[in-house]
Amino acid sequence: MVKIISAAAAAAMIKPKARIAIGGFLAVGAPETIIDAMVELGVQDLHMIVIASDWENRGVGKLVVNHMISSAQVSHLGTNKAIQAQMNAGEIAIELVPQGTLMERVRSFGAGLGGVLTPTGLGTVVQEGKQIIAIEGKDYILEPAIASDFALIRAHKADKMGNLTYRKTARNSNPIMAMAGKITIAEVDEIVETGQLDPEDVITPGVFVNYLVLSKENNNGAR
Amino acid sequence: MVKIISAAAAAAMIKPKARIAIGGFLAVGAPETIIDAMVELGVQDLHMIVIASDWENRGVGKLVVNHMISSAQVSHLGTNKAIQAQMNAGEIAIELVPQGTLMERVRSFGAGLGGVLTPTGLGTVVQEGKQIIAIEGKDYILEPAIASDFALIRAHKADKMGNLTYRKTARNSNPIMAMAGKITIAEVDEIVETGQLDPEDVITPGVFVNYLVLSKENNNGAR
Amino acid sequence: MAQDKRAMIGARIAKELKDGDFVNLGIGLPTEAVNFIPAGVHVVFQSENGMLGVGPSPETGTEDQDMINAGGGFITALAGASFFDSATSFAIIRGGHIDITVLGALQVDAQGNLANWMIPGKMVPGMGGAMDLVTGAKKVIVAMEHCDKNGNSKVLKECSLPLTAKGKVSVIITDMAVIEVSRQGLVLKEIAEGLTIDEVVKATAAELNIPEVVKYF
Amino acid sequence: MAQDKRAMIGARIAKELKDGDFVNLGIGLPTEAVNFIPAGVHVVFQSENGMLGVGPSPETGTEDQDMINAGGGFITALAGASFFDSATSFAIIRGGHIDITVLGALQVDAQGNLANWMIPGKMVPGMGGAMDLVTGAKKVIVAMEHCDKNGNSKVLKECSLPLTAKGKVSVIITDMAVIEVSRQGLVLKEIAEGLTIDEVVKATAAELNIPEVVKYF
Repeated sequence: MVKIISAAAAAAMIKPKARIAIGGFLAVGAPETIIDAMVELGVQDLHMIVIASDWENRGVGKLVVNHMISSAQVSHLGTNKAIQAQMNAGEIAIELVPQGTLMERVRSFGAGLGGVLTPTGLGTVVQEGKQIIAIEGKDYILEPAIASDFALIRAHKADKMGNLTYRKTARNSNPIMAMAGKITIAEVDEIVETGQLDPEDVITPGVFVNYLVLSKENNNGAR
Repeated sequence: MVKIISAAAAAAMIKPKARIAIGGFLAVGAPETIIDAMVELGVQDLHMIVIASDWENRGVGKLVVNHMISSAQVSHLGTNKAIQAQMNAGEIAIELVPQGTLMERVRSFGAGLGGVLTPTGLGTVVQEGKQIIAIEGKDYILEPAIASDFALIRAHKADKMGNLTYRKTARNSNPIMAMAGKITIAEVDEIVETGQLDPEDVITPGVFVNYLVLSKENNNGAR
Repeated sequence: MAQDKRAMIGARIAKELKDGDFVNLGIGLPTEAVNFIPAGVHVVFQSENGMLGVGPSPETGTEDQDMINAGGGFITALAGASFFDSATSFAIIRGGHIDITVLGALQVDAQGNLANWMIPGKMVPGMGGAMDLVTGAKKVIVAMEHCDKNGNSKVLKECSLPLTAKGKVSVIITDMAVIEVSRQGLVLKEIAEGLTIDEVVKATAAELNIPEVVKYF
Repeated sequence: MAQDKRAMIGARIAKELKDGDFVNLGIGLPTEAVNFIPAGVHVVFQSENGMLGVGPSPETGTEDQDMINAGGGFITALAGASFFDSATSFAIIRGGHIDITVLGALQVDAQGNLANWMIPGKMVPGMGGAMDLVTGAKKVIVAMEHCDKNGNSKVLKECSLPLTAKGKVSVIITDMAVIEVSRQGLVLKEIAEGLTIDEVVKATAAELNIPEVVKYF
């Protein structure tokens, strides 16, 4: 069952070399409160699994700017000059992963699968060094699951069983990352009593969630 | 965009040799109205992709009893003596697929993936004739996507864009089968105007749905 | 099996469940456990057709046709329940998010192998969700009668029927004994009140390691 | 690019969209199309971060921080919209459920190859969702300026930059021409009002097949 903890306590669990899957898309739906607590602690040498490296002052971009990330699996860097500079300087090792492939690889880990076979990236540098498997005459790239130690996600409401709902496009990668953490920590706007969420409305069942952190009020704009 | 059609019109699209993914679990959440229309027409030599062969007088069991199925990919036959008899008589070719593997193989087809790598079935007859792939020192069975021509599913409410919601455990395999039909036909309890479903509540987006069929009233017990 | 034996097995299964566990109980005998969970121990039951938070059976006349468990029986939902599709349900199972699954068996053996889905030439119900459950759950418990109808041991040196999964069973709970599957083979941990160790050993086709203390249950 | 050229390209893209299409427009130039969809043509726009039914930009002061498109711009939802997670969003894309995607490009070539995600040693924004879109959408349209800042053709015999996908582009829409990618190579279908075929051919590094009729757009 879930425990409700502070953002500082959440950040304190994360040690150097931890592999962290973090939800959000261009910082919308990012767990800003937990990220801020991580920046406060300044733990370095982290591996980050994210859709995008966000903005220098929002989302996971803050972890980059503070030199906390030594490697990342990510699909888009275009909005963050710091990560591109660190990559060019050899400070951060980047594996660029097509966004859909990234989601399936993360989901695979959460679902106990070893990986998936995708046509995305065929005939491009993405297929380099990977096994190509033909099925019914079509080629696919074997893309292995991406393991993570922690999933840090952002949801809207949680009940005390850890069941989660999301809000609009802030849902994005969060339900997928939530499945994949050996330890999943969800930052939420509101924690309600068990029984107050309609079982039909739950997007992430509490079985995937270990800890809840209450979000700083209005930390992500006008909610 | 979706068209609203009769069950008879839906059944008439399905020709011999069609591969049909049908939603439901032990007939709960099965598209009974469409199944009844299919029985009425009596098209034979169909390939069925289902979790279970249901009961002889409910769900896909009726297609079996009427000798309409020549092959099936299915995880459980235990509630339907007709299918076991037909299998033993060589009238129906059965591929038994573990339920979780079946769902991932169907989802793969709907998601444009060639297949998945699963540990389920290792060391059993399920792995026979299949490629075993080691990833990070662990073995997985390569399970290819299962293609289907039609998906026949059962939902609760639809709007006129084909967005769907489900009801309780009648959700089961329906959202997965819905993704996988080249043509997906959803039988629903109710069709509401576009805009009457909360975008947060939509489980199957209308992009997966081609046709809607209104369910016979109370055809599946007390609703 | 007589109801008192079923209850005894159910009570013993219940002792394996800890507060906060997510649990999947197989059809039949394993479900006896729900009646014996101590007050203060909160476990969440999954039904693999797509639900967490399964509650007790509904009273007659209040059944909802869209609320069934994996065995087709009517169920209710407790506060904190959630519904999801079958792919998500098996992501939960295969991904190691279920703490304990309890399943029936035709045969179990000294390597922790389980056979429970077919008897060639006789009956092929199919594996349903069993292969995924046994592969993915953190702890796999088998609950069954110690011997079949003809009095033959179902705890074997090696399963002769097609396997459900290889080497995944941790604990075997029967009407005669509680047996742990260890790397050194089977260990007799407990025997049923009224039996002797000798009687259990004689009724078991597989070799049993007998520790210094064997408790009654 | 001047706004009149952007509008011209947007209007031409819009002609490719049919009533009932599910459409994914890439960031930048392709989004110009939304202003030119004829009355009576209803298309559903996807945003790959997890939404179908994207509506126009909100009025200033009414922005919702949790409502953005794949470019980070604020959006609204139309009636019939739905939200879903990123894996489902790319299942829609990769699974062939999107009728048309329109993307910008650095280079396109005569084999329908597309390069739009990196310039080695210069800029590596990453492919984001582009590789999946180009692989999965039923029809891939490239919308771009015909030539780069230095006046060099972006329509090439063979792309020199790392590819986004191989052989997936069907139509190229630029400020100078509409070009179809066929098995026999590139076919010049339309040229911009005021240009000659010769001018377009000269501005194009790839060989163009010229059919008997080439229309203006």
